[in-house]
Amino acid sequence: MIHNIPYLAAVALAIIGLYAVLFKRNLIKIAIGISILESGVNLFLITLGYRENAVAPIYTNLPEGTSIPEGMTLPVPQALTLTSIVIGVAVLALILSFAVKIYQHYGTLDSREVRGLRK
Amino acid sequence: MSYVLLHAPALLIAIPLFAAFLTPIIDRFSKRARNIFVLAVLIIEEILMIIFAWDVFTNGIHIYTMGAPNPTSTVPLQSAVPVRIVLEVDGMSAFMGLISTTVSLAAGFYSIAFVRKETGQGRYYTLLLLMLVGMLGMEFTGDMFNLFVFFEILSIASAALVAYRSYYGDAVEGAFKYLIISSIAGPMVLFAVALLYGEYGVLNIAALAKAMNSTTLDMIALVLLISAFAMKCGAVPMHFWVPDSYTVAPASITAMLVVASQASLYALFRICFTLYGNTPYVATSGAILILFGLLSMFIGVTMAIPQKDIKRLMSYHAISQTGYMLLGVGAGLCLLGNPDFSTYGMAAMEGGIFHIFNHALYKGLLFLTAGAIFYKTKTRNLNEIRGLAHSMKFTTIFFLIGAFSIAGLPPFNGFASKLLIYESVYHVNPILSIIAMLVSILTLASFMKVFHSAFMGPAMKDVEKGEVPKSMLFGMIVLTAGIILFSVAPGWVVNHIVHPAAQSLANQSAYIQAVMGD
Amino acid sequence: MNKIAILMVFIIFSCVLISTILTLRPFGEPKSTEMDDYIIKNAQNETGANNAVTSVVFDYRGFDTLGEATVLFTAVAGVLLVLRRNAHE
Amino acid sequence: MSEPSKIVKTIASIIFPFTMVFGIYVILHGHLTPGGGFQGGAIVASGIVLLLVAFGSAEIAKRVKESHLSILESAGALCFISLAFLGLFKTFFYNFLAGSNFIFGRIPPFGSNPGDMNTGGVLPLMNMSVGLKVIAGLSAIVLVLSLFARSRKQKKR
Amino acid sequence: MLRTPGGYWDPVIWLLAFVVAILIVYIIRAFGRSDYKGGEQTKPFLSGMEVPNEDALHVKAGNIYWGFMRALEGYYDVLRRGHTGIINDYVAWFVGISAILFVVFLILGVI
Repeated sequence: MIHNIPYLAAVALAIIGLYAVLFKRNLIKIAIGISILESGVNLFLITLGYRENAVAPIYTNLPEGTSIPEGMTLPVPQALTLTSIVIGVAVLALILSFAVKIYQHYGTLDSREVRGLRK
Repeated sequence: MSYVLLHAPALLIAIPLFAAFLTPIIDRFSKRARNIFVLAVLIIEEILMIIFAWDVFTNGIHIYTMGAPNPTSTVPLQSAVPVRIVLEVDGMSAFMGLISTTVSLAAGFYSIAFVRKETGQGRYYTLLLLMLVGMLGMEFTGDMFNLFVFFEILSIASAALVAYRSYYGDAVEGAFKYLIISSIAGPMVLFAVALLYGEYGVLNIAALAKAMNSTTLDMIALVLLISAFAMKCGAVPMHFWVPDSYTVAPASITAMLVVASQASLYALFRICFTLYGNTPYVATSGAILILFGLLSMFIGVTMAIPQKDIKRLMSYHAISQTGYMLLGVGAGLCLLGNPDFSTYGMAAMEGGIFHIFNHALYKGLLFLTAGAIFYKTKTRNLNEIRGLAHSMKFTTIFFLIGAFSIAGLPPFNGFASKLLIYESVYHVNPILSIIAMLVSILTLASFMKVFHSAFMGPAMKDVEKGEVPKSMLFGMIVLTAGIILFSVAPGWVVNHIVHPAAQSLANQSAYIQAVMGD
Repeated sequence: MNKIAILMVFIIFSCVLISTILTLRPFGEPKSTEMDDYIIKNAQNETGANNAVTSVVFDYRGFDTLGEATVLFTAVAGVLLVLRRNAHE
Repeated sequence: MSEPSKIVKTIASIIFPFTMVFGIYVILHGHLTPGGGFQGGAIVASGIVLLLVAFGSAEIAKRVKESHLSILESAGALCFISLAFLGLFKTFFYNFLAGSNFIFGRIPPFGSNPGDMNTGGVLPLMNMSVGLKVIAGLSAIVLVLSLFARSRKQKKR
Repeated sequence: MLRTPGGYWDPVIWLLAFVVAILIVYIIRAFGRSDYKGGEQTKPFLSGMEVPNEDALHVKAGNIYWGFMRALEGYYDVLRRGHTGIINDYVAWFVGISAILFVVFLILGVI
């Protein structure tokens, strides 16, 4: 139970981001919430890859007496996290450019005002 | 030829990707060359996809291991699980790939004239190709994380294209909503994938399905995946983004967005049938799909009737037609493993899956006609347009074909798939097929409303006479030809194209065995 | 009232997630690591790279990286498309 | 907003070369040490963003156009996917240089070793192309966003 | 020819039947008196009043199915209240559906 505090932290971070998306009316704050949510998921992903007192899976100047493979952290979650971080950056950039454009057209960033499509 | 077929899964994704990277460079030199290049790539995709799909339908699952010494060695010698990314193309994937390439071809031809007056066309075509890449990737991949990556590619490209007319405020608004929805669904999918990885240490769908021992965390992952993909395929009550983004996108992009939603639908089916195929959750998820389907059908069509914006009306119809697919395949998922699956369940799945292709064809055609109307009259408001049949003969005919087909009038293809769904779902519960027929009647009613107010009546004064340009007509003809073909030969299509797809979707052990061997 | 309903479903959602995430395997002791162990053992002689993570990123899961590069490319194209100047009014 | 002070500009122009060198080091040694194309590209792009902050977007836009940046990005992406295509005589993404005694073709001794630049097969090349792509892409995004904000401000006046 | 659980569906047969029906209708029509075709019979007749021009006769889209929507007014009010164009609500629906599905699956798992 107590061992799983890192998972708990990651999920809590994701939930904080989801809270921002649900209850904040400002589009920029929604974008911030989404990026927090993504960071939480990334943190969870990288948490899965850790092994008890292990080193990074890099052979350059590997400390002597490292047991292979038990002494090395899992490489795949790190690669996945790298991918999902870049995806998060891309999404964030596009969201922000949309927000800028919306502010240009509507003169506001309040999500209650940005509903010109409602019929 | 065999070499091409061997590498086809990778080539089908890589060729449009290469073309998408090349398009901005060609665009700097000549616009005309760029158009020809994009169209050539789309045609090559179509031809290659038809050949490849036929091979898959006849010879079964294709496996492609990225970066392995040979494409079929999925599991390395010293290991028991697949290490590299595996593309796995079975009947269902090939079926969806056919849909994606066909509609992309039509949309590409249509765009040539449709966006001629706009700026930033180079990036428009780049993103069009990237949408195709995203769809094909989602449909071909056999790896959960790879599915997520292509899901994001598809979402981002679609959102950017929805905002193509960024000088309209509501275009950017619809794109913003679409992107927020996608970027909520994306991390949820990734979270589910991370849960599965943390439990089983693999990412390959077949390996996961083999190792699956239905713990609570698997249930959590299943719920997150179902709700995320159901939201992305526009199932009520998570459909609100659909009208907003379909309405404001350029018509060709709206036709692509329909197929993009169906890629999410495919992912949903793949999760329920293959990944969770041998868990106790199957029946429950089938019931949930049926419930989504009923809500989507009924609320979608009833919301469509009062609409005054033609594309908004059609997008509500897209929601209600998605309900048919969810209903049919959900019924099949409910009956999975039952003795009478072979009789009714398979027929229900065939109906639902056949309806996916029909829906892509006629809904794409209807959106293209709506775009033609917008191209002529510069408005989407049905109150302001009338009497277009006087000047736009072909568009009227295409619209009528699409409307009859979506309303399920015989002898069009919509009727064939809906008949399969009615008859088979009746054995699950008679109420279901009664509601389905009622929805079909309401669909006809609301399309008669569109036909009457847009095409009937005296001609408009301030609209120049004449038909829309040739390339737009050709884009519509491509889809119309598909509808006619599927209408006259439904039996052949179901036996040779739809049945293998349904068979492969229902047959989980073959999917696992193709990757894991033994 | 509406806000309260949203708050309730949000609380249910987060409670389910937090309570079930604790049933995952203990932190730092991965259960089934065949794939990762295979990569750690064979990354050097298969890809010739000392850095196993890079060998995963560009060789074992290179297709993901291609998709990731495509995502970035897509986002750049989208931003340049949305914020393009002289979009005709 | 007022122009940044002389101190900021001087420090930025001093720091910028070091950022570049560090980023390129991270890119080139991606297959030996922590890092790679994306990380190094992000570092270099952060250096460019530093210049953008210090000298203002208009000053930078005089020297580099976003269209050039997008062409550069397409070139990087094309290099990357072409490297993947070259392996197609076996499979897509096949690491055809590893083990061959061509450039980057050496196989390091198993276990701990000081690290040899001439290893890794296509990985270093892919790192470089991805690094180029990320540099161009990120700086293009930041440049376009800042230019857009600036043009709107001028419209206000 | 498409086999369905309850029978079969063949568009060609359907088309033949359709053509036959059209022929029968045409034959029956041919029996009618020729002087009733065209002329006075086809003009619109508003109980002797002046017939307005075509533009006024064309029913606008907003007015079609007015009665239908009027009859189902309560239902449509509920739907319209659901369709707030606010992005936060869209996400809230997603979270709500996921929470409901969580509860459903957990209950079924316990049983």
